[in-house]
Amino acid sequence: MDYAFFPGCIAKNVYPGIEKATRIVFEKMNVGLHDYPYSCCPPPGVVACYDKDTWYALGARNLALSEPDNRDIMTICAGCYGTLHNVWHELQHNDAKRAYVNEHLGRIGMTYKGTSRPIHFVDLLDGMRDTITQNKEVDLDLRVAVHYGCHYLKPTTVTGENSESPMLLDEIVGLVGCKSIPFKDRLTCCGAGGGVMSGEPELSLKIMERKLKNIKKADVDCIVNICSFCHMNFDQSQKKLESFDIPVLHLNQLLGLAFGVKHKHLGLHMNLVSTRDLVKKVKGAKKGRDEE
Amino acid sequence: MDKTMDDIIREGNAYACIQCGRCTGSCPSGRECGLRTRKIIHMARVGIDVFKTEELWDCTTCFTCQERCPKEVKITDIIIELRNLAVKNSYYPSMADVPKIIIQNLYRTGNGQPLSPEVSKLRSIIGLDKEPNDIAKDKEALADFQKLLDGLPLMRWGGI
Amino acid sequence: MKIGVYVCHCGVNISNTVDVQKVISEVSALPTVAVCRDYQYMCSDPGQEMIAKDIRELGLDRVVVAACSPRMHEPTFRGAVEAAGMNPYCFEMANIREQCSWVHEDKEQATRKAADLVKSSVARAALLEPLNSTEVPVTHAALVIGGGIAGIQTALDIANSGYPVYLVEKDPSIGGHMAQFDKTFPTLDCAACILTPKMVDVARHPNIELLTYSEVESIEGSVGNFHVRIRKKPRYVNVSLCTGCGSCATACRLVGRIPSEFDMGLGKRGAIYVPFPQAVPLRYTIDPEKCLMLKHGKCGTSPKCVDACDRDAIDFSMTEEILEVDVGAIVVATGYKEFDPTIKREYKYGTFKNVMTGLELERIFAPSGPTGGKALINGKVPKKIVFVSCVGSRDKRIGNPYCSRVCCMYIAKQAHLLKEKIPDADITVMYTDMRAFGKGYEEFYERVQKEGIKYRRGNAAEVYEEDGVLHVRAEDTLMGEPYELEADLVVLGTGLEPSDAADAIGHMLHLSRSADKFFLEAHPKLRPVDTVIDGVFLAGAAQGPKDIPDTVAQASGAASHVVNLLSKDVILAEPIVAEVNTDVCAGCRICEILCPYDAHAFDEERNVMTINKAICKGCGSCAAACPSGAIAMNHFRDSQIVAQILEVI
Amino acid sequence: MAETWNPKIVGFLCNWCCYAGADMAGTSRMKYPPNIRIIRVMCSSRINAEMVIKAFQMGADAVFIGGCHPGDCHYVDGNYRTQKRIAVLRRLLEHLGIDPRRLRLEWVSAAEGEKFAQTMDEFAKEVAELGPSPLAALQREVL
Ligand SMILES: Cc1cc2nc3c(=O)[nH]c(=O)nc-3n(C[C@H](O)[C@H](O)[C@H](O)COP(=O)(O)OP(=O)(O)OC[C@H]3O[C@@H](n4cnc5c(N)ncnc54)[C@H](O)[C@@H]3O)c2cc1C
Ligand SMILES: Cc1cc2nc3c(=O)[nH]c(=O)nc-3n(C[C@H](O)[C@H](O)[C@H](O)COP(=O)(O)OP(=O)(O)OC[C@H]3O[C@@H](n4cnc5c(N)ncnc54)[C@H](O)[C@@H]3O)c2cc1C
Ligand code: SF4
Ligand code: SF4
Ligand code: SF4
Ligand code: SF4
Ligand code: SF4
Ligand code: SF4
Ligand code: SF4
Ligand code: SF4
Repeated sequence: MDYAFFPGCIAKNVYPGIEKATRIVFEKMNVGLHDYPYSCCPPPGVVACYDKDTWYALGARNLALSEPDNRDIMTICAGCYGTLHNVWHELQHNDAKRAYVNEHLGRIGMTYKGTSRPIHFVDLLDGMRDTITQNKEVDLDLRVAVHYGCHYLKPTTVTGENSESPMLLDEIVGLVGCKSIPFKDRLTCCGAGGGVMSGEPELSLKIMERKLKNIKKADVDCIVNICSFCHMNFDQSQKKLESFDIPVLHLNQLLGLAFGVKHKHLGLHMNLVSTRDLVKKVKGAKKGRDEE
Repeated sequence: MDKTMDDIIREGNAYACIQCGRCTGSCPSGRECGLRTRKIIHMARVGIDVFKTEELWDCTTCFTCQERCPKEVKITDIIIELRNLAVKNSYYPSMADVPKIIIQNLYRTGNGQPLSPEVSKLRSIIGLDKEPNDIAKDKEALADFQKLLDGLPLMRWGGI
Repeated sequence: MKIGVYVCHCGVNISNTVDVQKVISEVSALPTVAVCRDYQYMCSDPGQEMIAKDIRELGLDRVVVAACSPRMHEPTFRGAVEAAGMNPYCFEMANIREQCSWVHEDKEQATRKAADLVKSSVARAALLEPLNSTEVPVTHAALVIGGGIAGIQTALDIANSGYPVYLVEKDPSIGGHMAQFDKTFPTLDCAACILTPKMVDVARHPNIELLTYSEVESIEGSVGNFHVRIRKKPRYVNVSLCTGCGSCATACRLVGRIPSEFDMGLGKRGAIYVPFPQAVPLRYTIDPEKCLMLKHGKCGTSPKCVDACDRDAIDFSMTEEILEVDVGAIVVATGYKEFDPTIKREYKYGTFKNVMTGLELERIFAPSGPTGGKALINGKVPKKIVFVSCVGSRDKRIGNPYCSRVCCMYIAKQAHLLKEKIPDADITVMYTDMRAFGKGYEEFYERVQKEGIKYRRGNAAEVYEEDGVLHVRAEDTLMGEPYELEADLVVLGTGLEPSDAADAIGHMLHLSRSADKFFLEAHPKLRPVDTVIDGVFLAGAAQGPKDIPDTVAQASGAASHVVNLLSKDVILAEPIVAEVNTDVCAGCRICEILCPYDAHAFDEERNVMTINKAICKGCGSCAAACPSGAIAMNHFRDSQIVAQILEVI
Repeated sequence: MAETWNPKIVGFLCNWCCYAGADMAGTSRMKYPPNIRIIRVMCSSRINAEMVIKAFQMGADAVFIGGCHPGDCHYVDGNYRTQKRIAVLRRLLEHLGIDPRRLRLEWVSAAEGEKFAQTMDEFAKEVAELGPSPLAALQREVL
């Protein structure tokens, strides 16, 4: 299997541990990831909210890059996925928009065909459950709070997901020995999207605070997300709020731990909220296994 | 392809709204601020210039309301369109200013969130290339990208 | 050939879009047209008289009326020309309203089209041939499908007029949904008190043959003469021996182990059961899916039910029976099913036990229900109760855009009943709009509010649970404030959908469905109990969501249509049938296999095909296929159709 | 031709479903372009190749046939036969140099006024794009 790899700007330029973890984990699972001169998705909360047509055109440029190689595009962020998948979906149906986009891409000698599909990596993992189990070296035995991310699930008319009671992520963390702990309002937004985190940080923080309170009540070892943007919000907000210290892991970092990768290679130490205790706990688990 | 209020109401099914309030009840943002999703839709369909209201910018575009609307009002899509309309009419409140920086970054580096020297160092510590293998590195691609952006409406409306 | 053409204005419905004078002047020029007039309302008495007068005075031999759809007024005008002495099949109609003036805006083009349509009708009229209807005898009996309050009322009304009725109900007892209720809005009569006597009347009525636990297998024939096959499922209890004493049920090895359908799964029954104590017929039935004897051939050392039955009524060797009956008319009263709210996941029905549907709560009120009528929800008396309206109705997302019409009122009823049983309960109704449009309904709504039920406008967005307590989230849309309520019971005001079991019936009878998937009536205002299939009528919620008063009114309406039909000894069968010209027929037998009714019979001796007029329904399929052109499809002959084609191009 | 060309569509509609659906479009006052001229038949299976070809020969730009949805045919399965016949007929039309898209078969129920109006809209547009039927042009020349 081969994919064009769309890391997105947060995983590249803010939390590179996520990019690294993804590369390691997918290499272990024998999935080839290929780089392209991608721009950022562009961000739905900013570009789409300012001018949707620009959003379509820039999104289409990214989508078109791997078309000559016939590669689908793997994203590791719900925001990137939201942009690329929505753009792809719209251009699939809307001929006028497609013509518009191609008119502009034509100016730089590109065309958009729609032959490369964006895929969220969790959907990819869904079909690789056996591979995950085969690569598992450590049974993590953690209590985790999973966070799906709005734009991975919704709008369902585009994503085709079940937005009210999804189980996929819960099942995947289960494969590496983690227990997904239910908590109140587990599916609500983290508060980052729509330009709110940058435009109205206080509002964003309030939404996040409520969310963190609910997670804290569930008494978990860490938060697991499938979106670099949510990841950044969870990690940075806890520092701002000061009253929380729940480690935040992107699913690929969690998988990395389970695959026996050293936490430093996964960039866990770069999080603002310390992951030290968590890493200790996992090491303990590994030791326990080794001694068996 | 500029849309009028009328287009937005029609394409988003806003006329069908029965004011059930399921949208506001679902809204994670409205719980913390003055955003009343139902009211936005109502104002739109009765012809009030709702794009002028600041609450429009409180939405996190989480799509929960749109998912639950029994009348298939494309609420979040409408909110995004209304924001577009606001921008086109230079009607964005101060909170919409910060994203401008993001747009500037986007133009300059191809990324809304550009690479900082600190993170570049961190990248090499964990064994990644100092600079990501993306548009920021590929000068030719970046020039094309800027050319593309130059001809797109964002640059007109974004006020940059 | 003298053709009279009459163009109707239909008030202004036609003349607003179609230039009637222009059509007249074009049509008048046709050589076959003897007279061409227009009139405000052709279907009115003076309009019809105008035609009759021309037939008598000008000796017209064909008449064309350009007006509304022939599906509306063809019978009216056929009657009018016949009364004036003309063969009714020499009449032709051009549809310039439904298919022209109402659907087009450009006056010039609509006028052009109307003129084309009228000319095409004139061309066709010139080639029409007088036809004579044949008389067919009417079987003086009726079939009613579905034994809810609709079917019960229809069957009783027909039977009381003296005609035999077969009432077929798929379940072991009649009564339908109404039997599940304790009280009914808005008067709060006890449902059993008003329903049970009717059920007993049905069972005792000499003119009613009650066929419970039975399903219709097939229906053939047409108005006046339907041939129906009914499958009686085996009850494994001999109903003529069983006295309904219930000794078997208490003895059954599985007693109290099987969720009772009638109690919405809240109560339990055994493998041998009656759905409810007032069941009609009060005869026991063994559930073949559950009974140990029927499933495994063994129930302990000996079946306890058999041991308990003094009357030796239990008979495991019973098999299904097919009953064949002939009837002249059919009433479809298959009712509704409750919307399954599992797909509205945000309400967590199926996840949290204290989220219930309306129908489930009905069983809680019933003295014969799972709690003996006590307001106990999962063993506890609820104190904080939230009702949610419009669940599964007015909801395009799940494909039910319609209002279910009864939930606003049953919510009011249930809120009242809960308040009566739990006076200190805090009850809130979250609603979108309050629809209380029936007689006494608004008054009932006010009464319930006076009793302290809080109505808060704005519907529930979602339900969640925290520390074992349910919370309902909503916006009070009048205040414009989101809020949350704690609840120990959430009742979903689930809407109505057509019964699944109605699908097969619909196909057998070729009934159309409206967009809401309920059966389509012949006309939404003027023929709400007829279907487009002659001799087939609708009653109750099968036609659309409705409450009991409307159901009963429609049921009586359907019965009167049936009686009207059965009171005739003969009806006229349309002579629109296919005929073989045996001089031309080459004997290839291609037509034979095409006929869905086996109307063809091959004459071996003469090597030609013949068609039985009484069987042919006039689809014209065989005529279209005959390579020799030997089959004439009366009233839709090749020449007639081709003449129309020539005129419209 | 001096006047602007307007596609001419001949419609054959079965009495029970499609014709009733067309009536429903009218009762609901839905608007569609006035190109179609409807001829009512009892069942869509009454239509044979001769009638369709006749329509094209006489100058129709397109032919529309409307019947009941599968399973809903008033005459049990007339619509299946129609479907089969139309498939054969399409090939025949191609042979005659008529774009088979000019012959459209659609199932419309008595309740589907909206579908009927929409179909008319679409079909009129499609035929307009296809331009005048070559046979119709021939017919005009002869006249
Ligand atoms: C929770 C709830 C509360 C309500 N409370 C009230 C109230 O208080 N007052 C009021 O006026 N209305 C009330 N209604 C509405 C009321 O239930 C209906 O008006 C009424 O039941 C309709 O009667 P029906 O005979 O048409 O249908 P049904 O009651 O559904 O009866 C149909 C019958 O046909 C049978 N059947 C179905 N298909 C077949 C088949 N193929 N062959 C043989 N048999 C078949 C079924 O088994 C059933 O017995 C309430 C509805 C609900 C959901
Ligand atoms: C403004 C308005 C608009 C409406 N629009 C619609 C609509 O679009 N669709 C719809 O479905 N419904 C509509 N309705 C409702 C509709 O009018 C009624 O459903 C319908 O007219 C009732 O018919 P009826 O025969 O019972 O009563 P009526 O139409 O009132 O007929 C009663 C007849 O009895 C006669 N009469 C009365 N007393 C006596 C007596 N003592 N002796 C002899 N004759 C007597 C009267 O003169 C009258 O002719 C509308 C109602 C209103 C007020
Ligand atoms: S959920 Fe939909 S119908 Fe209800 S108030 Fe909101 S927009 Fe209107
Ligand atoms: S999309 Fe916006 S308005 Fe809708 S629920 Fe989410 S935050 Fe609220
Ligand atoms: S014990 Fe016998 S008679 Fe009594 S109810 Fe059962 S089957 Fe009927
Ligand atoms: S055979 Fe056994 S299981 Fe079946 S009804 Fe009798 S006692 Fe019950
Ligand atoms: S009757 Fe009331 S609760 Fe039921 S669908 Fe209509 S408005 Fe909603
Ligand atoms: S009184 Fe008339 S207007 Fe008012 S709610 Fe009833 S039907 Fe509607
Ligand atoms: S298809 Fe025509 S020729 Fe052949 S048997 Fe039938 S009627 Fe005779
Ligand atoms: S017209 Fe139809 S029903 Fe009549 S004989 Fe021919 S195929 Fe049979």
